[in-house]
Amino acid sequence: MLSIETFLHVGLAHYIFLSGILFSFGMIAVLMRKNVIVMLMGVELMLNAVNLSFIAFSKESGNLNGHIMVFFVMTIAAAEAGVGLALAVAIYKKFHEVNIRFFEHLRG
Amino acid sequence: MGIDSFEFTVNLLKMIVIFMMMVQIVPLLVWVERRGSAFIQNRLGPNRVGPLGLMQLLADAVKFLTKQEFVPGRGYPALFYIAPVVAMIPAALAFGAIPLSMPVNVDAFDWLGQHWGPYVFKFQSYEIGIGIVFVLGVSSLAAFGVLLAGYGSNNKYALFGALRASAQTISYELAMGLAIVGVILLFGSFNFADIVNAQAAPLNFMLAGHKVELGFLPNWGIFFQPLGAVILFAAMFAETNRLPFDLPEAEGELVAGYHTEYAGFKFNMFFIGEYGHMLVASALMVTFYFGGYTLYPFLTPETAPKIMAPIAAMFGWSTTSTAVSLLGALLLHVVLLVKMVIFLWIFIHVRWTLPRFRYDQLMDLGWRKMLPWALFNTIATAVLILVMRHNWGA
Amino acid sequence: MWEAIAFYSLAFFLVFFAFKTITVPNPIHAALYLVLTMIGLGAAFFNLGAQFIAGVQMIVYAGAVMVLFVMVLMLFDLKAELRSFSKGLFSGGLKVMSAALLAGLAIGAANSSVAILDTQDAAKPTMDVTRQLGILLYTKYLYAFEALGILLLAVAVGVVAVSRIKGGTHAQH
Amino acid sequence: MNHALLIMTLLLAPLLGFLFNGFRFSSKDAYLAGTVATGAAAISFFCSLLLWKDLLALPVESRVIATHFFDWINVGALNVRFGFVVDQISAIMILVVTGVGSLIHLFSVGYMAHDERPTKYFAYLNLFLFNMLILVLGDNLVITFVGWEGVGLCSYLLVGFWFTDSQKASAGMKAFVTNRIGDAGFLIGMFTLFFAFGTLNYADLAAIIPKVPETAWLGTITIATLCLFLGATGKSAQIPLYVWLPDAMAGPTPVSALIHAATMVTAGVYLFVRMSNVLVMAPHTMEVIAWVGASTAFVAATIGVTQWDIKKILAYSTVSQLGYMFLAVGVGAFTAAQFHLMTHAFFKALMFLGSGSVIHAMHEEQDVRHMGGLKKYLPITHITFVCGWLAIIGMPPFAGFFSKDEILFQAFASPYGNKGLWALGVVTAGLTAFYMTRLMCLTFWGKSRFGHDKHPHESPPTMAIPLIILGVFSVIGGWVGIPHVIGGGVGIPNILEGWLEPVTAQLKETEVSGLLEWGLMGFSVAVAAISALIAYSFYILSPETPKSIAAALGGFYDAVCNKYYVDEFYQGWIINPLVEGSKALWLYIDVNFIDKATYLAGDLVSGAASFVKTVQNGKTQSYALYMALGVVVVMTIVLL
Repeated sequence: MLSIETFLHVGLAHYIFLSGILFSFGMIAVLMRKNVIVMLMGVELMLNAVNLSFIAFSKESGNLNGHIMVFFVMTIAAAEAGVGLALAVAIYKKFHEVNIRFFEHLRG
Repeated sequence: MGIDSFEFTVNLLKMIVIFMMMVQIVPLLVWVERRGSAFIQNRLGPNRVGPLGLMQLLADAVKFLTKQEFVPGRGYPALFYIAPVVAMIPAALAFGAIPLSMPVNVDAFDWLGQHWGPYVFKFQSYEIGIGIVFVLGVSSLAAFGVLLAGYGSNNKYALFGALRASAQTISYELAMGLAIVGVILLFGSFNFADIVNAQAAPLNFMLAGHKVELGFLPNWGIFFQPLGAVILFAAMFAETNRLPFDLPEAEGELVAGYHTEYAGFKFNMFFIGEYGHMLVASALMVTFYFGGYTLYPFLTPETAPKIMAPIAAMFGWSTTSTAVSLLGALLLHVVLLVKMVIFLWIFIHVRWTLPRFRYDQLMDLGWRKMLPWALFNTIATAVLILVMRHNWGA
Repeated sequence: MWEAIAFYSLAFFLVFFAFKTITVPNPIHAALYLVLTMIGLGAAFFNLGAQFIAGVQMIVYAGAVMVLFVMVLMLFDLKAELRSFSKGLFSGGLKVMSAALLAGLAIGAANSSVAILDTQDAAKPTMDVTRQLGILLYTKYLYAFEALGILLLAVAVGVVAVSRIKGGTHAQH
Repeated sequence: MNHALLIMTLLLAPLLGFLFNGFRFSSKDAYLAGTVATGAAAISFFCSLLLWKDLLALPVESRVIATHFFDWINVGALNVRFGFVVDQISAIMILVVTGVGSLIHLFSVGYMAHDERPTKYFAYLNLFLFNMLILVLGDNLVITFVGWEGVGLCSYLLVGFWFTDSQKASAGMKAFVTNRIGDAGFLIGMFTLFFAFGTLNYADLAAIIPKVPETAWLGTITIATLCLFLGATGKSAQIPLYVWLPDAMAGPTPVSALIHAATMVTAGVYLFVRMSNVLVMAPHTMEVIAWVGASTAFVAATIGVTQWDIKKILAYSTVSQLGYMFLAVGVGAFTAAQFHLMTHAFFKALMFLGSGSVIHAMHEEQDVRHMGGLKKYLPITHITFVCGWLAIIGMPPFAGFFSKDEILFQAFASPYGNKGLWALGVVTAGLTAFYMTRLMCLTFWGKSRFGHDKHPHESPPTMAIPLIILGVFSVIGGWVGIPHVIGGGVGIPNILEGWLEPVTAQLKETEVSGLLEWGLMGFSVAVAAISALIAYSFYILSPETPKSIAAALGGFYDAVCNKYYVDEFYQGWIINPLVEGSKALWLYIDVNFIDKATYLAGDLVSGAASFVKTVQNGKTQSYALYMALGVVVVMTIVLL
């Protein structure tokens, strides 16, 4: 099963594996980092990991729908980054720090 | 596809040569700038070292190389060291993607007891199908060099300069991209070579389904995109952080901006980056709007070898088709260089003529004047192309 | 062979940069590592034949989004954080575990779906891809594209509104 | 024009009018609101006319325009379509509703011009029109019930329109609550019918039920129709639920004219005309209806004699006339009931609007003791009021004569009728003539009794025009149903009878000699004329006589004057025991058992939650973790 050929012949599975690793890294950042901006970066990382798998699938299946999806994801990600940073700026203005624990105030 | 070792070697050499060329133009430009500024300001400028002060360059280089290396005490050494490199890379990468002349055809030949099949070498470091996107993408990384320098120095002035620079770069990138969209719409390609080749023809456009040709003018982008050209050129000034947009290094406010803490060779690299950007900007202007390396109707990829063939014969050089092709390519390269020099001189001339903007004026110009105009240009171009190419029942 | 070398070196750098992104205590360094990750991903896209997407990745992510991140971080002047991870050993372990599990499951699911993927004619000239992308974008996905435009407009307005907020119920002053 | 589209326009015009005015309810621009609302009503009326014209074009035996927009409820055996039907019955109804409705909208523009919330008023009025149209057009009981409840709501809203006056607000409440009792009966009747026959569609019911053998009092149909009749007593103000209607006069007068005289209160009558084929299978119900109708007519008329408030008099008159209609339904004279419904709509709307005009002129004065001699101040109102007066007391050839006479004749001659019912009807006719003449005398004739600070003035054209049109109809409206004995001789057919014949249940004609018919007719006219003359002599010639009679009657007069103490009876014997009993339940059962049980449940939940609530700690990242874990679980399940 796991012959040297499996490693040398780079295909879809390899890219998906890579994408999965990057995704989990992004997720760990979102779950564990305290800095809101680093959490946002984690989100970006997750989105990009997904983009990678989209492109890999697109190449494998030979149609361009994956590219289109990536295009849309990028747009959404840019929008999300903008909103996230604006929130971070708003929080920073009030607390002079961008720690996620300030969001605990939202508990009410 | 298979790349044999000859092709590989030539491509590698090509990269190195073009990079070196870019780097070597910089001292010349510095000299031009200094002499030019002196000329504009009615003084002499460097004139002691060597003829016309040309050796001043060498002296400068020695000075840069021998200066003391210096790292700010509470800065981030890694970032501090890497910043000049990061500042230079985008310019080099972008310059490498721009075609500097027509491709050189190499016929099949035997060498070292092996048969080497015919080649076509592009007169650029590497050919990327969607070169425009690549250049835009790479040059958008330029902001990082400045940001790293500003942050790595751990200096208030440097940081302010860096923030200003990056904000400015982002702001003007929009107008720049939109201006280029007009060109892309016009020529229908992301490829530099396609665009240049399209300009090596008589001025032609479609009118209600009929092709209109004006033989006495070349098919240059400037005739279709005057507004786009102006916007792109202005945005280029901002992208290169040169006067009148050199807020990041405004001496009066920020000492020397992001390179306050830099000296010696590292400072020199920033310099190379800036002048590299100027080169890229001039090359883009020429490629998009002024026919690139062609000069219809005199010098085009078709006519250049024919012109060079008798000249080569006259001087007794080799007249094989490979040699003629190479000579033709060099001729066209000279055409490009001449055009670029004109733009480089405009850069320099502007620097010593116009005063600096205030920061709010800069942002105002970028967002509230150039961006709307660029948008208008894009939309107008799209609509005009649609209307003019549409076959109105004819 | 070369393909494998390219992929593995790229993969190594990507994983390394991503790991550094999420572990370095200084958020600015994290952002810079993320820039490198983004550029690496652009290279991966290029490798996969998606040249246009690679270029857009450079322009949008590396050139715009990340510059924004870095700028904001520099404006805040955040220093390296002493405790950059949220506390709790157990919940931390749980988080890592769940992320790993999720990634594993996603990989598994994707891999198992590879078999049912209908592969069409795979080879296409590169220039054509960009053109096809444009045509697809303005025909089949036109409404989605327009909707995204409206979304971006709304976001632009929203961002300006949010970042201008002053005071509030939890303001400390 | 497409019929479905026409019906849709008919229905939606008032709804759109309601939405338009409803969304800008705070506007004080009465003219814009009134124009829109009146326009909507007029569009509906126009559609009704078109539908009526189309209906005429169809052959006599299949005069039905049915349409259904969608399946509304489809549960098990219950299939309710959102369907509407225009046939001979509903055509008359929509013409009356939208026609009279349009006129009253027009009248309201002038009447409500200086009100605080005119836009709200017109929105409600449009909503009422919409619901009323739903009620009469629905092709099954459920749709009718929707309209039934809708008009009840609008009635509540409009009766309590001046809700800042707590008395008026509570009048609205009373109307609503009383109607709820009836609605419960309606619902039970509906359930019973569905339980027994599996359908609620009028056409299906009419087709199924005549084939079902009916057994005496406890038969399904009898119970169902009795329950429906309870609903009808609520909506149409019959004994025992009539008490709300006189109080409902607290609303603006055009509302009283539209809702509480011309249209909504006749819904019960309409229901039974619509279900005539069902009703004839339950003779016991019909008997009950007939007696209830006749006694309501009589009781309300007696109360009417003693009232002093002009609107109260008209209200009791309405109750009394509705009693007549139910009497007609009870004796199987569905055509006559529908006929009287129509003519009553004309003349009673006219009289209410006339009273509105009077009240408007008298600056919100409603007591007839402070009026008198208004004839010279309000000539148009007076003339039209006279038309209404002659119509209601049944003077030939005014509208009321033909319809009332038809009912009395049927009460006498129909197989379901008997002489007792007839006698009650004739006495009521006499009483009607008496109290209406009394009203005329006190209001318009004789000497004026109001102070010099009041200067009555004729109403503006928007109010006068509806009066004139309704006045004309009060005269000629009855000519569509001229009896054979009169019309037959000169060749005028009874148009209405021919029109309604295919859709109402037909009873065996009892052969009655023309002479008897002439005699009955003459007798009732004579009774009415004599009592009118008596009233005239009492209140114009010798104003002291009524007082002495009242004094002579003593306690009985007081009882009548206080509406037989019915309200007090309800208060003392139904409402108070209920309230006291509920209080006892509350203080003992509720506090001791139910509350404790709910507290216990709450404590249990919060106790259990104190463990779980640590999960909800406000830490965003924990939430993200739960999300991730959830995805993990779901993906695991999917993949395994």
